Amino acid sequence: MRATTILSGGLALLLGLGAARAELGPEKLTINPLKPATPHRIYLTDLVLGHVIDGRIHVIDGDSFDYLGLIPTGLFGLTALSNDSSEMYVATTYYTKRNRGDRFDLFEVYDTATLELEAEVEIPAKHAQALPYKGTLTSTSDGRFVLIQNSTPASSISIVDRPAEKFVAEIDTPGCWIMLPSASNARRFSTLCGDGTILTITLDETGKAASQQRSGKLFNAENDPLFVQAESIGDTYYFVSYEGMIHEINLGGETAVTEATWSLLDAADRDGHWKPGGYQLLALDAKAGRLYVGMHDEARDGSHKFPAKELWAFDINTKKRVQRIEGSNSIAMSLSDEDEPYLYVYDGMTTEFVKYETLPALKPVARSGPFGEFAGLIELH
Amino acid sequence: MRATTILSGGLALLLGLGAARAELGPEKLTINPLKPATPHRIYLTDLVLGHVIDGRIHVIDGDSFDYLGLIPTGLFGLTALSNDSSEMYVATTYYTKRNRGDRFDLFEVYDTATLELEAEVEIPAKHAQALPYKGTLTSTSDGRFVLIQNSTPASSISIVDRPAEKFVAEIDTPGCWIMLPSASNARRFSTLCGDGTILTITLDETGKAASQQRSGKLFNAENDPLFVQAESIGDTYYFVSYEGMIHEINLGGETAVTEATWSLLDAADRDGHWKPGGYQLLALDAKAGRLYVGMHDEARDGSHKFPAKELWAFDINTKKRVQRIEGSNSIAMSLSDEDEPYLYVYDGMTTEFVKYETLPALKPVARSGPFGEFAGLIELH
Amino acid sequence: MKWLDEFIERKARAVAQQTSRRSALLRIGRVLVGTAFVLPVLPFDRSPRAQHGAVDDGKHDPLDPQRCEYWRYCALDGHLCTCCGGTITSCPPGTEPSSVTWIGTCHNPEDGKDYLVSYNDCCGSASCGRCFCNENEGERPGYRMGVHNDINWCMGNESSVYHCTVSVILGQSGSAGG
Amino acid sequence: MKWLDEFIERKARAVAQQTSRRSALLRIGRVLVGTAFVLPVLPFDRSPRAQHGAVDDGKHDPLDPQRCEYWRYCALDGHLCTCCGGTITSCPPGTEPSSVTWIGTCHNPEDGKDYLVSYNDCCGSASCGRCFCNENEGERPGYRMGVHNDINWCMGNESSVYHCTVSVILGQSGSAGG
Repeated sequence: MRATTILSGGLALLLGLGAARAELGPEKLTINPLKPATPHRIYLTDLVLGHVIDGRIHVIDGDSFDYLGLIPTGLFGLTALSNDSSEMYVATTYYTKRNRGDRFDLFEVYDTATLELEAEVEIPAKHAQALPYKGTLTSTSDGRFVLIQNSTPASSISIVDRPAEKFVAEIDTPGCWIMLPSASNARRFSTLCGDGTILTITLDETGKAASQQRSGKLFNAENDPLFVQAESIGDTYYFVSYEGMIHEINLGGETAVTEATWSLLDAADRDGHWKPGGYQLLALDAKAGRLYVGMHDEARDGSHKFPAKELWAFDINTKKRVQRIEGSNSIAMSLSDEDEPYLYVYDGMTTEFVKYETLPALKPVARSGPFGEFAGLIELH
Repeated sequence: MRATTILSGGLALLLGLGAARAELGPEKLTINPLKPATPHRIYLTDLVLGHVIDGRIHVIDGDSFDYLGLIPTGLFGLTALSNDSSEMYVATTYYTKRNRGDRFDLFEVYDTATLELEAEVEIPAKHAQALPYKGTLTSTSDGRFVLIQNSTPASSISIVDRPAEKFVAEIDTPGCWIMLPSASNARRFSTLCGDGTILTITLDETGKAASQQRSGKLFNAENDPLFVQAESIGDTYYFVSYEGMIHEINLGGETAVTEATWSLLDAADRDGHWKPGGYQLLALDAKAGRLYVGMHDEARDGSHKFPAKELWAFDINTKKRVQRIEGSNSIAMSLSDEDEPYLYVYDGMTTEFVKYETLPALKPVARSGPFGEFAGLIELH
Repeated sequence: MKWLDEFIERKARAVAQQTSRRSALLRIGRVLVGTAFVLPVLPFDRSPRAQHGAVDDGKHDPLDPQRCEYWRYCALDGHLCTCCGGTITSCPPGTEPSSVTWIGTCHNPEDGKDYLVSYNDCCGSASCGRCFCNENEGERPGYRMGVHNDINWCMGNESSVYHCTVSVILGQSGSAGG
Repeated sequence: MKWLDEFIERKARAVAQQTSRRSALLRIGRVLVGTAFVLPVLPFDRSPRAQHGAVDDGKHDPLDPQRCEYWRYCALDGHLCTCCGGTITSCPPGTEPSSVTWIGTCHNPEDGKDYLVSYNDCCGSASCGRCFCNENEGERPGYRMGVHNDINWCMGNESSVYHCTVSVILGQSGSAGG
């Protein structure tokens, strides 16, 4: 027994040890600074359903696959990077007594350089306690206003003025879901509605709704609904439907307008019942003009969240498939923000990341260890 | 697609369906009443270290091994059944903002007939955030006062008047740990101290310390420390030491008195380096005069929490081993409160329970599925 | 779906390697290292074993309410209350039924009929964490909230902490609403 | 410790059976059922794999600080900060070092000397949950609090939520205190 001479409060007793003739130490206890971000830094939002009050974002180095740290997100927290990735936004629910007492909701800002809480803003206690799909929390294109999906289950949107650190407005959006900001108009965003229309909302300078314009019926929410995750080039959003149709819809104007629709599938694909599936099932490389989609065959009613058996790459100009490749059971994917981007894919079976080169073609180049327990949303710095 | 005609707020829309010609339903949504307790109902305290704010007690039927429900215990909650098993006591920590903000600690009472919260009492915000060893939370023998271990890390004890639902006193117990009530004196309990003495505290009728008497050195905390889990017959507590010595110590008087010490080991056991190990490593059948201990061989410094390779049964009158049997990797065990008790053992490797008949001899008769993530304390109703 | 086979085989091989590995034996003088065949809990693992529950012995009985394959669960995304101290239609003790809910439509193999099922959540205690299932027949995105399951239906309760999900029959599907 | 061997073999067999089982194939039309080789996280599983961390490839290098066998961890009971965004002696970003701590004494195989090690916890964020280790050399019950590890050493911090544990050398053991 070697340590029993140290009494209770051992550290205090030992502070004089610096002078001892030790080959190692005494050492200093510090806080590890976060490694500077690269385009390959991964943020993985983990709902932790089995311990649902304890959600978190895992921060991971997408090159070494080292674990860099975490950001707590609590009970069904929604998460999104700020437009410049310098901040991580979280909208979450608290109770005064952990899982009981009075509810209050906070919008929180974490510094992605330090993972420390920078700001918090009380918001209406109705943030959507939803799976954190992309678009349930987002910012206007200039970053001024943060948009937070609410559900009671009646749908509305809370608007936070980011620089003022203030909740400024709530906008009712009955039967609509997800927020899709316009790139060209920093006061404008749209939301998908259950009748197949798209509602476009334009804010005034205080964050209140100045106008709301509903499109005609642009999609069939009944028979071929759009997945809510969408990727954009400028004002043009690329949606994919349950049946594998791409809808290119322009959300820059007062009213949403469809620019093109085309199918991911050829006759043989239809015979094999290939369909898109997953949670974050799309990625779009604007520069190369490539669209990536997670696909599975033998699809049936209810398989729309299946992991990808294959990844399919499309040329968005020719609207033709240019590659199909084993899909690493992807349930979420994201492209790195660089000239020759990598595609990071989250394997829903192993909870590992697979890193793909994308140009000239998709090619898996690395696989991580497992991360997360109940995760389906990736962001890259 | 079958369900899309149901609009948002589906339930309200459908409440009229009772009249439909259905072969099943409409059904009523209810709350399942808890099955009446039996001596085989198991309470498994789970610290959930990996999601440490979300601890819980799993309530399990020890015959069918059905999961009956849970009691949330939060951050390092201490737990103990009341003396009559009608209530589960929890001492835990809250923060006003889940894992940040201001700390406050509550003593909580759950009704074991319903698993519902019956009472809560604010206590000093220093309850020991420790592994919930038996004796870190306990009651005087008449159930009037509840004793809660504190640590800052300076040790003290919070006293709660159970019927009055009031915190009444804090008693400093520097360098001492665990509370062991006297059976014969309902105002008396003792605690083990780091100098090898035992401190005996007698309360007055208001719950304040009326006297404190320290024994002489009764054990060697340096070279052969006592495990803190102890079992009793009347005022006589059975402790086991790291080296396998049983200490029978009477805690009924003003000062603790050793009644006997004897070894679990014979020469061959010593050659094999057999030692006791586990978290809740002892069980005592007062009626049959049997003591059960979890043992492992090839013991070394630091192996004192090893799961049991074998269970050893002793006759406490002859102080001789009467049986050794495969130990199911026990890290915690408890006897049912009945004439011919069963021994429930928690397997630290598989997280399954193994149920042993005890009379005439230990014999495994059933094994459960897995329960818990980070558990080491069992109580039986 | 060959990928699933291959995945299973790969894991089996990995385990087999670990078994025979000399170094595993070396560690035996320490504690319990070799037991770590731990795969993470998958968001899409429908097996009750995934988060402790009924043993997954490979059967998938559509009439066993502790399995994801039970017919009423055709669109249930969450923990089965039948593994948590509740029943098919009742919440576990210590929890509260959700005040709002969503609707699925499931086919009963016993009578050949389709039923409307209300997937209420049970709320207010800690999450049960057992028998996670992820079924999505007829499920639609959040703009069709009444048939959406990627949201916490405890949202309207005094405590919105999710515990588990029941499946309550509202009536036959063909005879109403549809 | 034959029991450990047998345990490993039993699990390997169980997995192998699952692989060959016909019913596993039947379930392939559904999602991912067969992937459930999930064993619970054990309180005493010292492998980093237990709660996601470095791959447990069977090596136990006393000089690899992401493994429980690393020499400084001889009495560490908790998550390794080296798997959580920290280092051997630093807390992960977003956490705070504990203000109180306890002491172990570990043998450094590189220089053959014993060192006093302070096992500070890192506090205030959510629990890291990775690389759980449970080593207990020289560990004593709570009445010897300075050498006790079954307690949360974040207890004195503004937020006592435990995250992970570091191991900071205070000095050589022989030359002081002991």
